[in-house]
Parts: sequence; C-alpha cells; structure tokens
Amino acid sequence: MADIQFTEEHEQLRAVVRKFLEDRSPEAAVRAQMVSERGYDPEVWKQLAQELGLVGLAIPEQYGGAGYGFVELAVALEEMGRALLCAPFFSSALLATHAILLGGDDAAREELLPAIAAGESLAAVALFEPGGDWDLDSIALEARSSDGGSRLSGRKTYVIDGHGADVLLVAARTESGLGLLRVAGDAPGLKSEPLPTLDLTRKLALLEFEDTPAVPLGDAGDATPLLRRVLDLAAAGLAAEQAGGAQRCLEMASEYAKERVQFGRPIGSFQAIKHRCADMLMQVEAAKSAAYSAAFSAASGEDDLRATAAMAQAYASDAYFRAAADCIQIHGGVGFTWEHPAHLYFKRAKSSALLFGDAAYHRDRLATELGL
Amino acid sequence: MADIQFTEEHEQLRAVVRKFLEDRSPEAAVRAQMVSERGYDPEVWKQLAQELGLVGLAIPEQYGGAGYGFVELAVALEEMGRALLCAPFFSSALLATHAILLGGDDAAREELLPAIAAGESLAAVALFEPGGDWDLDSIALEARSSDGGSRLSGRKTYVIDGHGADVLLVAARTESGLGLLRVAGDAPGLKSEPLPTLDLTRKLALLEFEDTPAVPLGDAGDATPLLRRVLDLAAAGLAAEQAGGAQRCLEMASEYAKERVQFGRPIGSFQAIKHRCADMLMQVEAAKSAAYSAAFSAASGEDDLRATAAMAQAYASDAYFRAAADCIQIHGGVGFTWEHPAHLYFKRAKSSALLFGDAAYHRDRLATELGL
Amino acid sequence: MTSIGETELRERTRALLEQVHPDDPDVDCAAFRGAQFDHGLAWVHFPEGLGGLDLTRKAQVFVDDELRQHCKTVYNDLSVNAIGIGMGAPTVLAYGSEEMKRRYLRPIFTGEEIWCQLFSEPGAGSDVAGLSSRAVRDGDDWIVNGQKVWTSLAHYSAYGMLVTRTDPEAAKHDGLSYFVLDMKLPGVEVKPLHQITGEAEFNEVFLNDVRIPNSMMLGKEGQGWKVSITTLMNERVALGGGTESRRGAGPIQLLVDLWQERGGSDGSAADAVMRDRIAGLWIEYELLRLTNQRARSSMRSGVPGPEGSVGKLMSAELNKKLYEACLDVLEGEGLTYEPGFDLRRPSGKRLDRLSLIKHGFLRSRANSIEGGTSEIMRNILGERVLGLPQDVRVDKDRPWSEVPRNG
Amino acid sequence: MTSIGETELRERTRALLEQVHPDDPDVDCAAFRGAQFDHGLAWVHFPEGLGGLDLTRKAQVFVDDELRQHCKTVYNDLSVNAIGIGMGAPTVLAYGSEEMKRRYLRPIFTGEEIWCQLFSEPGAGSDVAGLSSRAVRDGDDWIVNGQKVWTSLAHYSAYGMLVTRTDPEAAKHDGLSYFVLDMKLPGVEVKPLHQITGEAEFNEVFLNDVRIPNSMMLGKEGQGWKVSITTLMNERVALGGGTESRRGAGPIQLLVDLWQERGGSDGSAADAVMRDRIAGLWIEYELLRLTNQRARSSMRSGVPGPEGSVGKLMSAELNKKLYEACLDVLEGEGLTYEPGFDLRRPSGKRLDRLSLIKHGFLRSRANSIEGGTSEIMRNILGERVLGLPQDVRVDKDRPWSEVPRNG
Repeated sequence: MADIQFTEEHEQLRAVVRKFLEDRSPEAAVRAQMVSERGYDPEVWKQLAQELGLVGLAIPEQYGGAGYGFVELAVALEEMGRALLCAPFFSSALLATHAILLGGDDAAREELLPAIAAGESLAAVALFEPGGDWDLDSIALEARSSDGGSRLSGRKTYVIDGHGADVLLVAARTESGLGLLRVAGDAPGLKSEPLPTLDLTRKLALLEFEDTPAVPLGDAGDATPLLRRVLDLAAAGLAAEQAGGAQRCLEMASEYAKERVQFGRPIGSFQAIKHRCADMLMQVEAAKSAAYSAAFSAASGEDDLRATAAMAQAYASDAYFRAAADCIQIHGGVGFTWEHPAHLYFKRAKSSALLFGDAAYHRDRLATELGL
Repeated sequence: MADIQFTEEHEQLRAVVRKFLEDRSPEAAVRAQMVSERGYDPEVWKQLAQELGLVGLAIPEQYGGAGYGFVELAVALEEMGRALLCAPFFSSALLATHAILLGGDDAAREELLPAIAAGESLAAVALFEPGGDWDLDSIALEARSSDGGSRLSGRKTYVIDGHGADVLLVAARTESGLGLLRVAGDAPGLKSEPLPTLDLTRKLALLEFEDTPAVPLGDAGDATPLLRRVLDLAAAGLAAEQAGGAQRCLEMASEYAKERVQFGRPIGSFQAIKHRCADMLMQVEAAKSAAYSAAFSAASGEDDLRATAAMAQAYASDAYFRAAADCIQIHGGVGFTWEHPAHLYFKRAKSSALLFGDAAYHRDRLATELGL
Repeated sequence: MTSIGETELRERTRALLEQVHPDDPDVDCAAFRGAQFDHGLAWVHFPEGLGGLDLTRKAQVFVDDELRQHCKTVYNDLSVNAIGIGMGAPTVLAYGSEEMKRRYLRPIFTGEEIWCQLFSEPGAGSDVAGLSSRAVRDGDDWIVNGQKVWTSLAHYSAYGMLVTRTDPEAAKHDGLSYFVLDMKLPGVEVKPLHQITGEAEFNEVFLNDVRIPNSMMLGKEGQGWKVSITTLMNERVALGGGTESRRGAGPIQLLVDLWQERGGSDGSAADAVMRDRIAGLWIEYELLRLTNQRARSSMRSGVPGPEGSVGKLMSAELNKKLYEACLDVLEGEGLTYEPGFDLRRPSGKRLDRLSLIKHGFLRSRANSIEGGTSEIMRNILGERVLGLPQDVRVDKDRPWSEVPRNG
Repeated sequence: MTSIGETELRERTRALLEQVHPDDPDVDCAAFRGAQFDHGLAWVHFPEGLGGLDLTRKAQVFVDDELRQHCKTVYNDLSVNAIGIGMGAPTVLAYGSEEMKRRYLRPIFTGEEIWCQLFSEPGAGSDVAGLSSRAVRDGDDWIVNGQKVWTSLAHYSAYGMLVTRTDPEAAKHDGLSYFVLDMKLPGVEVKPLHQITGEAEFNEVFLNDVRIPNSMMLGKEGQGWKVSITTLMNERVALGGGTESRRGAGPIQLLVDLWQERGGSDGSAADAVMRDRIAGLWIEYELLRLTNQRARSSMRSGVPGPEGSVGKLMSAELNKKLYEACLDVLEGEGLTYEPGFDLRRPSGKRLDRLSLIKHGFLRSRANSIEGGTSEIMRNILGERVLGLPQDVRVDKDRPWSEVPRNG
C-alpha cells in the first residue's frame, strides 16, 4: 500500500504544466479546438511533447522519454483535466504508451515509443465494441491468421482519438486468447469515423476494419493481464483528470459566489451557497486523495492498483459530476449558457464518468477485490 | 388505482383522535408507559376501544366494530404515530383483526372479533422466526397434527405485543401448506419473553412453543395469499404511522428553529436550517402521499396494494428516519439528551424502517411488481 | 359563483362542438378557441364575458374531458401560448383594467397573440426585485432602458410582461411597476441566448428608449412587485411537473422504457443496483404526481399559494436525477450526442427517443434554476409554509439606489 | 529547532526504556509517563523542560514507534487524559505563564490531573462566544456564576478550561476571558447529563459564586475568544477521525466484518444493493483516512488550521452513515437493543460487537453536533478555506448585552 507523498519536484512539475496550460490552453483555445476537425492544436502538441517533454513523461529514457513514472503523469493529467486541454494526450501518453511499454517486445518499444514521446506519432488503443460493455470479456473482434500476419474484420467504438491516429493498438481474439495487435493508421480496409460526442473536448471514433492487416504486439500470448493493467492505469489517470476538473469547478463556483451580488450581498454569504461550496471542497479533496492513491499505487507497481483504481474511478466520477453540476447551479442562469465554460466541465464530467464504466461498475469491481 | 380523496368525516376523525391523544398520550405518558412492564395504560386502551371505538374501527358492525375501512384506520394510525402512543393497537386492530377478517371463518370472526373490538382481548400475529428474514418463505415452524388439533414446537420472534396477548395467530407449515393457527395466550407449553427493544414504545416478544396446542384459523388451505395481504396492510398501516411521526419531527424541528437564538438571531433564519426544514417538508409531504396512496388502495380492495404498500414502506421508512435524524441535528446538543423527545422518534423511526423489511427490501418488491 | 353543474357544463361543451369543431379542416386554432372563449369555456373560473362562467377552477376538468372525448384535435395550452395562458391571463385578470381584460384575454387564449415574461435581468436573477432597468416618466408615457434575459418566446411574442424600476429612491420592492409591453415598439431588440444544448430557447431583450404609454401599466405605479408575485406563483404551479394523471407516465417512462428495452436486469450485481435506483426514482416520481394532486385538490381559492413550491422543488431536483439515471443506463452510448451542438433556435422537430433523452439530460439542468432556483423554493417553503423567520435583509428599508449590487 | 535526528531520537527513547519500563509491574502510568515527560519525549515539539525537545511535531512518530516496538503496555493519550492532552496542553503552552506551564503540563501528560472543557452553555451551543456565564472582578479574584453543559469527564476532572464573560458591555467576542478552573473549588457542582443511550457520558456543571484567583487566567482579560480558538482547533483535529494508519481499520471494519460474518452477498438483488452501499462507504472511509493523512503531512506549523475541519465534517457525516448501514445489515436483529437504556454512567466495560454496533448507532448521532456542528464546520470551510464572505452578522459591533439571545 503506497503512501501519498508528493515531492518538491512534483510541485514544480505541476507549476510548469499549469503555467503552460494557462498560456496555451485558455478557454478560448479550448473552444476553438473542440469544434475543429483535428480536435487539437498541433503547435501546442509539439511544445507539449518537445519543449515540456510531457508526452514521453512515463517513457524510459532509452526510448526517448523523460523516464518518469505514473505519479508525474498523473500530475500532468490533473492539470490537463483542470484546463480541459484538447489534445491526444490521454490516448498516446497514457493508454498507448503503457500498452506498448508493458505489452510490447523490445523491438516494438524501440520502433514505436520514440516517435510517440516526440509527439510525432499518435497512437490510440481500441478495446470496446458496439453493443459490448466495459469488460474485456465482451471483446469479440477476431483476428484471423494470414500469411505472416493477421487480418481484422469488424468494429471498435469509443476509441479515444482513434480518428487520425498513426498507430492503433487493437484488442482482438486470437488463437492464443485475447491479443493486442498493431494496425497502421493508413492500413487498407480501415475506416474511422469521428463520433458526435457529448464532451467536445475529447474525440472518440468508431473504427471499421475490413480484412485489415494487423501485427501482434510483442509475444503472442494472452493479453488479458496486460489489458487489465492498462485499464487500471487508465482509471487512475482518468481520476487525476477528474480531480483537476472538479477542483476547477470548485474554484469557478466559489469565485463567482464571492462576486455575484443578490439581495444586496454576495451570494457566497448565504449558507445555501456557502455550504454547497464546503461540501464540494470536501468531495474535491477526497477525489484528490482517491486519484493520488491510485497514482502512487500505479507507480509503486504494487498489486493493489486494481482496488485503488476502482476506488478512484468510483469516487472521482461522482465527485466531478457533482462539482460540475453544482458549479452550474451556483452560477444560476449564466451557468446554463453556452458562453460560460461551466457546461464544458459538466459534459466532460459526465463523459468521464461513463468512459471505462460508471461509478457503480467500479464499486462492483472494488467490492469483488475486497471480497464483499 | 385509487385516488387519494379525504372527506370531511376523515378530517373529523383525525381531529378527534388527535385531541384524545394530546390529552391521554402526552410525552409524559409515553415515557411512563414505555418503561412500564405492560407497556400501555389499560385505562387509555379501554377509552380508545370503547369510547372512541378505534380498536374496532375496521371491524364490521356485525362483529361489534365500527364498520369503517382501512382509510379510517390509517388516519388513526397516523395520529398514533405522531403521538408515539404506547398501546397494542397495531397488533390487535390492524394485524390480528385483518388476519381474522380475511382468513377466519364466520365462527372464528364471531368468537374473536367482538372482544378485540371492545379492547377486552388482545391479539397478536406471530410470523417471523429467529434466523429468518421478512419473507414468508423463511417460515419454518411446523404444526404437527394431533388428536383433533395441532401442536407447535419452536420459536417466533419480533412478535409485536406478543407478550401478554390473549390470542396468538401463528404462521406455521401444515400438511396443506403455510397455515395460520390460533394459540391461546395461556396455552400449555407457551413461553413469551419481552425483547429488549431499541424502540421502547413498541413491545416485541420472543415466543417459544413446546408441544403447544393450536387450532387452524378458518378453513385449512394455503394461507400464503392471506398472509401476503396482511403484510401489505401492515406495510400500509406502518407507513401511516411513519408519516405521522415524520410530520411531528418536522414540527418539533421548525418550532425549535423559530425559538432558538444563536448569533443574535433565530437559527431558522439561517439557510442551513431553513433549507433542511424545507427538504423535510417536501419529504414529509411525499411520505404522506405514499401512505395515503397505500391506504386508499387497501380500502378499495384493488390489487395494486402490493405496489403501493411497497412504495409506501420504501419511502416512508427513509423519510421518517431522515426527519427524525434531522430533528436531532437541528436541536443540536439538546436533541441528543434523554430528556428531549427527539430520540424517541429517532428510535421509532429506525425500528419501523427495519420492521417487515427495510426500504431496499421494499424497493426490490416494488421493482418486481413493476417488472423492472 | 353560478350554479352550473357538471351535467350542464358538459352539455354546453357539446353544444359548442356542434357549432364549431376543431377536427373540421376549415376551423383553425384561433377560430375554435375563439368560440370556446366566447362560450365561457376557456377558463370557467374566469368571469362571464371574459372566457369564463364564474365557476370553480376545478369545474374546468369537465370541459376538458368532453373535448378529449369528442375531438381528435386537442389544443394544449402549453403549445398554444404557454406563458400567456399560464401566467399572463391570471395576471391581467387580477390587475388589468376592464378594458385591458377585454382587449388581451381572448387573443391570449386563442394564441393569436403570444406573450412573454420580461422579469430577469443580468444582475437580477433570484433577486428579481433587485432589477435595474429603468422607466422614467415623460408626459403620458414612460421611457424604458435596460436589459432582460431568459425571455423564452420573446422572438415570437406580441406582448411582454415587463417589470421595471420607476422609482430608484424607494425601497427595492416599492419602486417597481409592471407594464404590458408591445414587443413591436421601437427600441425593443430581441437576441438569441444560446444554452448548453447549443440551442437558443431563450432570448436577451434589450430596451433602448422604449416609449410605453402609462395606460399599459398593470396595477398601480410602485405596485409592480405585488403584481409580479401573481405571475410568479402561477409560474411555479406550471413548472411543478408531475401533472400526469396516469401513474408511471412522463419522464419516468423514458427511464423505465429505456431500461426494459435494454433487457432490464440480467441478475448481475450492477443491474441490481440500477434496478434499485430506478425503483427509487419511480417512487419519487409517483409521489410527486400524488403530492401535486393533493395540493390541487386542497387548493380552494383560485390563487396558487406557496404549496406549489413543493411540487416545483421536487420536480426540478427529481428531473435531473431521472436523466442522470438514463445516461447511466445508456452506458457507453451516453458518450455520444446525436442532436449535435449547432448554435441555432430549437428546431421544434420531434427527436427520436435517444436524442430526447440526451437533450433532456442537458436541458434538465435548468430546471432547478428557471422559474425560481431550488434555493429560492426552499426559502419560500421555509418561510411561507413553515413560518420560519426571514434571513437578515440588508436590502430592505433603504432606497434601492443605496443597496449594493452587481457592477 | 534542534538538530536531533531520527536515529538519536530512537536512541533516547530506548535509553528512557532502560531506565524505566512500562511493562515493569512496579512502574505505573504516572511513573512511566513522568519519566517520558522529563526526557522530553512526551511531546517532542514542545520546548525543552516542558515535555519536549523543540523538534517538529512529526518527529514524535519515532518515539511512539519505539514505544510500540519495545513495550507491551502502550498508554494511549485518549485514555490517559483525552481533553487535557489533546486540547488543554496546547492551550496552556500557547497562552499560559511560565509558571503555569511548569505546574500543569506534566500532570496533564501523566494523567494525574484530568482536565475538562467548560465552553458550551444551554444558551450557547454553536454560538459559543454568545455564552452568558459571568465573572465579576473582586479584588484579586473573579466571582463566577453560570451553567455549562456537555462537559465530558467533569466528574473526574481536577481542572476545567473555563470561558466566561468578564465584560457584558463589550462586543460579544471581546468580553470573554479564559480561566483554568480548579474543579474542587466551592460552588462547582457537577451533575450527570443523560444522552439518548441512557448513559451520562457528559455533565452539566453549575457554577455558584465560584471564586477564581486572577492568576488562573490564560491569556489576557478579554482575550478569551482568541484562546478558545486554539482549544477548538485542536479539538477538531482530535475529532477528525479516520486516523487509522491501516486501510480498512476503524468503524468500517465493524461494518465489513458484520457483513462478511452474515455471509456477505448471496447473489440476491437486495444483497447486491447492500454490497454496493458498503463498497461506497468503504471508499469514503478510506478517503477520509487518506485526506487526513494528506492534511497532516501538509501541516507544517504545529498549529492546526481550518483544514482540520474537512476531516471533522467528513468523519461526522460518514460515521452516522456507517452505523446506519450496520443496522440495515442486521435487519431484524436491529430491532433489539441489548445494552439497555438504564440511566447511568457509561459502564466502561467492553461491549460485545453487536452491542458496540448498536450503541455506536445511537452515539454517532452526536458526531455532527459535538466539537462544532457540521453546519459550523461548513461555515468554517466556506469562509476560512474558500474565502467566501461571512454571513450578515447582527451580533457584532454592539455590546453583547444588547444582542438578542435565548430567554
């Protein structure tokens, strides 16, 4: 059981990332990117990767990364969630990076990771299928062996940043069990379609494979433990984003409560508003504890990540949603307008809660871990 | 689906019962009876039965009752719940009366009901068993046939007013399925032991039968539908009590909030208190709607009672508990003292919520009724 | 109160239908409802000659029931002229001159003149009485300047119910007056206000030197707040929701149908938890319906009281929870938003159920804000129903001009 | 700050144990803890000579760890002198004269002199500063009259921390002074106050012409409120709960064990719902633990700040929910109450687990009242952590004697 123990270095990293995002991902930039076709600003992405080294944060130095661990990644994700950064960070720097790091062989790591770290290659992980659920058991796509490689035919959905990715890592049933296969973004028979998302700040795609060539990633063998681990890391990383977003909602709400005057006094002087903010604070602090707990267990490599990641998703999903909803409520009418950023957080909050399974799903997983 | 439609007569009944209980069951009387061995005041019981005719309210005139229906009974129960009346009313006038009315033959009705209506005979219904749950399926006590009658050996628990009852109606497995049998309060081999209750205002007993003679009530035959109906009526009646108790908690809390001064102003002027009272009001009104809905469907004889009774128990249990808990909280320290009546309601609320199954149990039943 | 009973009322309704029938292709809404008004069957509790027959409010159900029984085309007040009928008409009836009543009530009922409500301002939301738009007397007219927000239907409206400040030196509730505003007057500018769905269901209304005749005032000068209360209380009844007469109908049905369509519970632990949640919501929705029904049947006078706030509060909070549950039932499908976020006017076209749910999820967030926030509702319940003391007021008993407000 | 590191601190602790060992049957609590105090190992962040070594608060863990490792008998501050150690000592340290520090700190630590807290009054609960007990100066003494409530341990105490009004004409926070009250003085009367469990864990303390020397004042005359804040902040840290170092320990364990003992989930819908609820509570409890841990490690100065209120609020609300769930797991068994409701002092005997749970269910209702209600905690979080503006105050800036209060 890893303790939560941030260092000075972590705080510096947080400060750097926050400063960068305040400059390069202010609300206006978020709004511009969320309706753009690409969905992110290539210039900002390049800086993020190359100047700040954030995309390769968790990639070992030998593969061109910064060689840090999951805690640092979580710090960056928390700040990105706070700023609603539109960028393929979660997909490339978390999902794909860890799938390759943990599942690939050395050759694959050497081939793929340096370009990912440099921000030059975007990689996405395709797990879920239309009509399926968030359990790996529901993966049905089959990989047929064919001369020297494999072929995929079927569909994957809710693929984060799947449209426009250079490399896709696709989970499919192989002869040796569940496998993870590489597909080039421009492979024949691959069609990707952006989905109309509730949360415009995170792009999702529907992928169609029609006899598309694919190459197993790493040694053939059952990829179930690998993918479970990747999903746990995803849950931990998502919780960090959620904690950051929730914190921002709390700040927006309490700042507005200080300024907005009704009945001759700032609305934050009314207990209805003040106590709601206090409850938000309590929940946001708890959500941070949840996210940090998962991040530190991810970094420590201890096997309690399954429990802490489930706890983090279960709690942070609800806490972020409540914070975003309360943020709208405290703003009153203006919080319901398109012009105010509150709805961007609200939509992100609900989407994040649904992505990889909702709070009840994660409580169920945790209960199983705890033997309840 | 029966509409909720109270008449002038109902309001008059309510006023009469309230006035009577204010006189004869004030807090001091409740406190005296709740620690007395008998658990109720025989003088008050006699008045209740004979002067007000409440005990036989739902008993047809031909059996010495007032010939009213379940709505009138529910009005009386709501007022009794409000006043925390200590008396064997729920057991005799609701449970036993309906078991006999619906399950007995004419001879049994004629023999038993007049004395019950007159308050001269106390009858209790024994269903549940140690280690069992609130489902009829868990009834295991067996009735052995013996020369002309039956014999019981085993235990029943949580028998409301079971200690000191003149007649016990005991559910047991017979050759023809689940049966309901009469046992005299002084039958050989019957021992009753008062249980130490959380709620001192309602007496519960553990009964032990050792080769105790018993007589089937009414025609032999499967008593399951009868007992289900009795349990639904119990749920509806209990909800009425709960609504009355919750209403009283709301009144105590809001009265205190008007009087108690802190920080130079009545605490009810603070939104924390005011809004809590408003939420209580909303929940109490909804609890009344729930209880009334069940009472009117019970009276109409429509078969939606299973759904409305489950709804009423599920909602009123939670609403009463929350109201009683909020009542303590709003009173602050004084609400936590033995001298203040808040705890009497709190304990009644939790006990009522557990009696016949908790809110989740009743939501489960409702979900089944609704086909969810 | 006249002595027309149920039987006669039903007869009169059938008599109306013999003269003019809504299913007749030559009879449009205005024609049919005009005749209904003239027969006193529009609002039977209104006076004779003004759409009514001086009966109780409840007696209207017999008319409505006959219409439903005998007509395929049944006009719904909410579609015809929601604000005009729900709030404008009762306010005009209560405070308008005889002339105004004769002029405005009929076209409100027929929908020929749509009405909107010009109360909220950017700086005055929950604190409507703190509004700062100004009307300055100029001869027989008033010159009005200011901005209103959250005005639904403004872009279709012939008239607006305008509350504005006529005396900044009076205490805030005493310096307001209430006007019927002709929306076509010069200086009235309506701009769409886009909400979190992208649509502009509401408007901002800018008032630049708008000249309103004094004769358009409802109530007396300085009585604007009192008149507004009539409007607002009627709004809360309208927003109380759960008015379905049938158990299980309304938004809860969306949730239950969605759940059942997706196979209901498969016996898994996760499904059991969701089933419990849906059962709990079903109960709350049914109790909202029953509580509203009880409130209506105990509402003896025609004027809605603070009890309506129970329904408004329950409904607003419950509606949000219902749609949240819908999205959770959708699981992954909740990640997409098929209606799209184009910045436009509501299309008015019927959405498929999935889109209806997703749109409803976003739209429901306003339920606890519009027509009085849930916080304001709790104040009303606490103070006006339970009799709890008011909060400390720093904005009373001094001139409005001296009360702190938004910059 | 001296430069004693972990290694030396551990060595000093072992050296102490070589001199005097708590497992030695001849060494009682007072003897051992007296020696611990004299070695500066009582509170290492206290000054040298006053039980400490001028180290950081955190360094205490090394001492405690050594004691746990090498002793079977480990004294717990909460059992030895909960209020004296948790609140009395820091207050004496912050505001007492040198003489008082030398006189009181050691016997507080050893438990030879139990302390209690005399703040709340019947008319002054959340509004402690509104208290109306009075001290009137008489030569070198003060004559005190009034009533205190909710005084735990008063019947065992040698001293009480008394806040009382010394100037009714000052504004309410300015007219208070803080005394160390010798509980054996004439006029101090302690009566048991029975709570909803029937037990009298607390007392009422009546003060009738109690004569206290001026030298027993902590802080200056009129500074009583400021001194009280130190006491209260330490109280909230103490009540924060969830201080278990081990995941899953504490009250949540009662619930989980109860659930598992009763067979856990049998796969039924009802059990699935309860299992989900328990998992949710487990999460909340774990997050309380972690949040408290984070708060402690970010607490750099020795003085607890308003952050402690997060833990207090979470803990109070969560504890009630945990016990509610326990009763629901018990089902019918929750109907009985084995500990009984005799009106008596807490027996102190160890309850069996079922009784512990049932007693805890009732006792937990006070968690959100004692040591600052949850409403007060939310005010503190809103105002002092988030910087939200204060509520309108009608009790400031005028003499206390003119502020409305309970009759």
